[in-house]
Amino acid sequence: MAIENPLIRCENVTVSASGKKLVEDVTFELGPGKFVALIGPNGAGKTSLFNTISGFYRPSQGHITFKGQDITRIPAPRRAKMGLGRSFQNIALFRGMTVLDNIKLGRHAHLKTNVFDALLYLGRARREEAELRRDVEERIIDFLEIDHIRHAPVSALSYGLQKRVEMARALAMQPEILMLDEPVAGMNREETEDMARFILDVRAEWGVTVLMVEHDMGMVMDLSDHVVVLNFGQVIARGTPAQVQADPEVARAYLGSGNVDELRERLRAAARPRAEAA
Amino acid sequence: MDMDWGYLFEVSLTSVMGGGLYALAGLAFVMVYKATRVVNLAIGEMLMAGSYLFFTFAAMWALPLWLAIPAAVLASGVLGAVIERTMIRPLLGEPPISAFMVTIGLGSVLVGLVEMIWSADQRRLPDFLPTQAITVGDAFLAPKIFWGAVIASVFITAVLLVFRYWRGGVALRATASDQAAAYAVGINVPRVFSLSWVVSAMLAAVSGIIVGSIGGISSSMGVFGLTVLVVVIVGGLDSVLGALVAGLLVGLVEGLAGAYLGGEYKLLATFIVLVFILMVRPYGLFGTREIERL
Amino acid sequence: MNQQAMSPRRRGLMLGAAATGLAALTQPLAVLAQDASEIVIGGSIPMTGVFAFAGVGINDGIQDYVKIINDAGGIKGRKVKYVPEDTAYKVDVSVAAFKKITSQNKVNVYYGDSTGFAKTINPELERNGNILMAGASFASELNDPKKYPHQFLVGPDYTEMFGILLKHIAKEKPGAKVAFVYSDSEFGRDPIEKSEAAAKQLGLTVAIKIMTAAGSVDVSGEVIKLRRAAPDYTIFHGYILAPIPEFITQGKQQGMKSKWMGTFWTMDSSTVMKMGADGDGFMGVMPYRYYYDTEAAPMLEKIRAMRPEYQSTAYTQGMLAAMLFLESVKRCLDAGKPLTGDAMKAALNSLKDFDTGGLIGVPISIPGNSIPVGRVYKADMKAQKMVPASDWIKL
Amino acid sequence: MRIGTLKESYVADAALFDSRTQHVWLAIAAAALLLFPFMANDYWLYMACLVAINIASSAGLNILTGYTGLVSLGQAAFMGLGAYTVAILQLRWGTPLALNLLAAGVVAMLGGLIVGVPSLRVKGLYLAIVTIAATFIAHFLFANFDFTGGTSGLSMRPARVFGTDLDTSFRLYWLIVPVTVLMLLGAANLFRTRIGRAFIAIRDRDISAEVLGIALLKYKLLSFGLSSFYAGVAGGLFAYFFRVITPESFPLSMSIFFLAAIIVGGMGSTLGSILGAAFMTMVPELLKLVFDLLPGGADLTVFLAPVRLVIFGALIIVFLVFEPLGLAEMWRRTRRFFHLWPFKN
Amino acid sequence: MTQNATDLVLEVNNIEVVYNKVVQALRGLSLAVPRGEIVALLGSNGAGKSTTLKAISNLLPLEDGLLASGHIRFAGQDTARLAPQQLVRLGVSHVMEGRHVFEDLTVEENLVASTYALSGRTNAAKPDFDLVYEYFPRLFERRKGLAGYLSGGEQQMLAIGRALIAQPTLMLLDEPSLGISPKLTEDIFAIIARINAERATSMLLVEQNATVALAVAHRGYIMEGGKIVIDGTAERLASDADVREFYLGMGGGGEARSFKQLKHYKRRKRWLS
Repeated sequence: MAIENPLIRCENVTVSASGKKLVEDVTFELGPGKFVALIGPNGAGKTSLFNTISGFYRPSQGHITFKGQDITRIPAPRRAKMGLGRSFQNIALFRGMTVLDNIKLGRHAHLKTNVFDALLYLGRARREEAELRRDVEERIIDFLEIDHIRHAPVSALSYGLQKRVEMARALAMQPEILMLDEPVAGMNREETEDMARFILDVRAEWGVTVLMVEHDMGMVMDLSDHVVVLNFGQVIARGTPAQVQADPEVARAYLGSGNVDELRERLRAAARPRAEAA
Repeated sequence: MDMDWGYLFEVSLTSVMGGGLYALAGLAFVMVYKATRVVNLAIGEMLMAGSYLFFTFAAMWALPLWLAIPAAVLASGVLGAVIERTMIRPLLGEPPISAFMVTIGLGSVLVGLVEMIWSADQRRLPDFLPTQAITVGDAFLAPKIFWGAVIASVFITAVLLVFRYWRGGVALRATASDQAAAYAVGINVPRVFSLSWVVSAMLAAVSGIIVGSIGGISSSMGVFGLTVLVVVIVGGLDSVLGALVAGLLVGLVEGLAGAYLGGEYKLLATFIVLVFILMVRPYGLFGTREIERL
Repeated sequence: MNQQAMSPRRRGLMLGAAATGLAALTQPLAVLAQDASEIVIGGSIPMTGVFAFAGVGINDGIQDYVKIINDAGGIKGRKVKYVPEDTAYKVDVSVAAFKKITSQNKVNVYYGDSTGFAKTINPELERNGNILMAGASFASELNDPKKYPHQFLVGPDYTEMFGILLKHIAKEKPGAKVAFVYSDSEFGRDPIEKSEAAAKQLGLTVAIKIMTAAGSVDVSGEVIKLRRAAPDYTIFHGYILAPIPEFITQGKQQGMKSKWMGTFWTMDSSTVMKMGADGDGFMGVMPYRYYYDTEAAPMLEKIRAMRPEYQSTAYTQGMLAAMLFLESVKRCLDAGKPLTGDAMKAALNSLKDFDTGGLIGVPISIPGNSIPVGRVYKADMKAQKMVPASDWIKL
Repeated sequence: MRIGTLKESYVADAALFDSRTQHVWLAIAAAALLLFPFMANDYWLYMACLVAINIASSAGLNILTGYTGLVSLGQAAFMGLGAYTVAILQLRWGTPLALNLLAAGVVAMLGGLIVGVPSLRVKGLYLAIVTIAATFIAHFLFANFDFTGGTSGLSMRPARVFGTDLDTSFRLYWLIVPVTVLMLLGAANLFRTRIGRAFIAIRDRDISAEVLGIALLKYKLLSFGLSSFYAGVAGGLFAYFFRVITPESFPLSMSIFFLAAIIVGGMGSTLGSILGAAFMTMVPELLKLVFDLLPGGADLTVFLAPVRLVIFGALIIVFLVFEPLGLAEMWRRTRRFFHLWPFKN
Repeated sequence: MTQNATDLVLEVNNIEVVYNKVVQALRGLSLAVPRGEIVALLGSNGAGKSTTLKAISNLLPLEDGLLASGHIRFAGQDTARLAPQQLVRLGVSHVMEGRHVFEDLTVEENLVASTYALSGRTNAAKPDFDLVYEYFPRLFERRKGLAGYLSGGEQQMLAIGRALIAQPTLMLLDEPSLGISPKLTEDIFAIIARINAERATSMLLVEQNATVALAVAHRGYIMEGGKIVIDGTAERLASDADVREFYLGMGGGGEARSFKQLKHYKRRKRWLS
């Protein structure tokens, strides 16, 4: 299922850390405007793959291309500038800053203010900050409905709001591809619904491509166009939500293999004789 | 220039022996770091406190040595417990930088207290080490240095043995290895933290007594701690083996720099070794690399 | 202006509040301003910190001499007031003390605590023009009437101290091998270069110069070096006590035959006695008499009457400083001159064969900024005393 | 957190001082700064200059340690670099004051960059120890070169501006305080822009910051550079102020002093730099005052220095344990209280 | 299966857990473990399973978590005020997710460290290393080796063995199968079954591999979003179609309507210029 002009393409990517393979020979593509979900049981290597794409890990083998350009050796900050925006599994907001500053930070790579501008705060710095402020306020804060908390320090916010701020920051990065790492983990139903709606709206209004890691299967199956399933670092299945749901391999990865009753008999049999002896 | 091998040997021997004291003090430092992840910048001042306690018992109260030394070591242990309880424990869970800076404050407090109680004058400890000169071949070895090194190695060995075979030692190493798991197997982790400070303070006191008996004591002898810091950084903050090896290494470097370049190069040489080693191995010779996570 | 006014408002607030508060503070202090006829001795005295052992003595010495003078009716009827401030031997604190004392009193003479302070405050002294200063420093650099016109040293400078020792050595053992052991500090390095030349002139060989890190405790490496140089005399400088005893002990253990010597700040009786048995025979230069000296000396008797317990050489130093201060003031007043720095310094330099009441064993003259005289004393551990090992040596 | 101020543009909202009351206070403060030299005596002027120099240096350290989270015990060394630069330029070439101060900043900055280079590989407390090494290496260089005057250091002529010698505290005040004010303004501005935000991001979680497009090494170096530039200029002021500089003018304890100042004042706060440096500089003087007021104060004087040390250390500990945000936070709390008192608004 | 209060080793009653003062991980969770039984706690990642175990063993504060409300009773005693080590000494052993063996210690020292669990226990037998080695002969072979060098499966055995030393009444097992091959997983679960059968140790088992968990367990709970959504006997859960749906998000179930059909409502406002 090769895509003509994939926005992002991972080719035989293998990532190792301290002798363990976190991701092994993973290949997948993501077309512009698509919504792809990356799923798999705990420890399957989803976040590692995310970290590799955003440049925190360097693959030991394989290549990653973005808009046709090989970015395997490009450091993380430059990838951000190229248009890879992401959120983090455990909220990675900067707790010492206000919501507004956190969001502004997302734009960092696109701004030009240098130290001298900054110290003087005249001319370029002043203009750029005002422009940024307007954009953040009018497009992002308004969009995500967090205007009432913009001056609040993030540490004082509820979890759901923090997740939303993190999404706002990712949007401020002006990403072409938005990578969301478990955007609704730990949220209640209402917050999950809000977040899902925002993700859909972002996609609709901004035309952003989305790559998402998520455990909420309802959400994954509902929102995504395409699902990639990882287990033990390898791709075990891929396809539309329906195809993946029907895949016995996926069921095995999630639920375990074999027949419960048979297994129970075996386990009990292993325990029984000694128990009687004891 | 002609190489005077005898001189080189004599200087090296003396400095490696002197490095034994760095190793012992380094061990005291690593003890706390391993268990509690606190970088104790006041290690030199804790040494000083130990030596002043010894001075009080031995010179001011005129207790016999066999009583004064254990008394000073025990009193230092109590001091360690007090420090842990009042300054370190409240910062549990705070970033490690906080505890680090608290120990800077602690250093200042200890120097102030020593000057308040004993004044800032230099003092000499009663001589208790044998004074018979030691010779190895043609080389002289100052008896204090020799006996200091002997005592240091005895203590280092004892500590290593105790922590290998004593259950409390296992608890300490277990806590150092994995704090959450230590809680989960029923180890009283806060008590282990206390224990590590107590043991560290006691070891510091032993080194302080030896250092003080070699060069006299004063409220500025905490400077010794700077070299100890270099030692533990070079060795790797959490490595006992590192502290031992780096102690001897730094002793040697210092001695050679002093001998061939001059006294003003001693500290400089050790710091250059430090910077060099950190550039090559950012976690010291034997330190554990901390794994970064997003 | 606008830019500046926009500046950290909070800071301004703070300082503003502070300013008002502080201004209020200065008022009552200004009221304390002295009676115009008083002679004021200001002092940045290191009563605490690493130099406290000397500072406390200095303070007592000045105080006692002021008392003696005031009890005798002051100077030409004018009372003397002594205003000390503790400095903890820190330059910035010393300067602060100077500023504080001079802004609250009309100071005539001033005692400063360190070389750093003497150098730092010198421009201020010149600008002020009405203060004569001496202090605890014997730095050779200060012994320059051109650069330091309003200051003087209460004894020989460090180079002169070495000169006295070397002269003694040259006499006792011509052509002897000498070692200099000194600390890596301004204090330690001060006399070394010049004294090396001086030694050559006297026909002595400087066998080795060993600089030790300031505050170093383990000197065994240095002792090895020293032993190999096999000097006849070893002069220590730039230390108070440590690591001298360790040098001597280890040197003796390794069979060295050197004689050991020190300079002023090491030479207080109580300091030398701390060296223990190995310190027996330790020699050094001392410009003053010791408290327990038995030769005829009216001032020493007065001191012993006022203070029955041993007083350090720092005490003597403080007392002598006060004596020379007030003698200069007196000579100015006698001559009807205003108490300017120039006049007081000129009065000081006019001292010829001045009798210090026995604080110094010979009559002194002060041609420049120092009193280049001293004597070699030697430790007698049995008697727990320093005993003379030479005559008074004038350079 | 102010109540009832209405902003009409984003620029206004981003201004450092935005309300009318603030402007009034600002004017009062400026007036106080202008009038102070005419009211205070020499001692208080001296203290004011010293406080201002320490504030400038603390503001620099706060950029590095408070905002960027890189603990440095090398601030004194960088000040020393600045001070020696000024002294050498003046003594050798007689260059003008403004140029000397700028050069002091630049030279110190270069020193800072060199120390900062390991910061990408060497982390956290290991890095703090490297900065201690820098202090000693700088001391060694100062003490062992001819052009630095060796251990006896350098003595300078007073700074000369428009034909006037800045040789009294009163005159120096008009150099030191404005320069400090400008530097503080720069620091405050910095944290309104992407540069300052990047620093804070590195402090809070450096790895995530990288993924957001912040080049770690670049910004860590920038922070080191800026911080030591501040230290260098402060050191230059120090040189003009004391006019005698020796290697011993910049000991490790001075670096510790600055660290203590920002801990007590408040890390990551410009106000914190100001309050902390002012407070810590005044503590010894205040203590003397207290001792003088105590009965039998004269006998207690021998305890002054140790008590000072104990209090100095205790302040660090107490603030870290009980008020980690420092005096700045206490000030904000007080202000909030008075802002609403006795009525809302 | 009759249940009355005295038969319950563990009762968790309507607990809420908050991390970092903001993240609500558990929202009114209740469950119970009958004496001598294995109870499986299943659910997708992030549902709060591990948090539940940490709440029970009082390890939450280590991760800045807080039991905000509700009660936990172990053997009838409220555990809120007990330090983790006290709880271990009372008989609750937690085998943490990711094994958490002491890597710098030898296998045997790992077991020695665990003897602290017996401190202050009046009726405790001597620590029985042989028992552990009998269950896990491979640990005996490697008892002098550093635990850090063991394979993942061996480390899991050591973690369970370490808990056994504590002679627990209740064992909390967190994902024993994590990162372990299916064959080894079955071996380990067989031993878990043996321990339960031979030593009557009650167990609360968190597992993502539902098949093996339900095979070994007597009862099970399924949680989502910080609370229990389904419970029943293991047999019933194993045959329940909802469980499967639950894991794989097959939709159709009660509240799961499509997000795409949620109403859009957007405020518009005027902006400053």
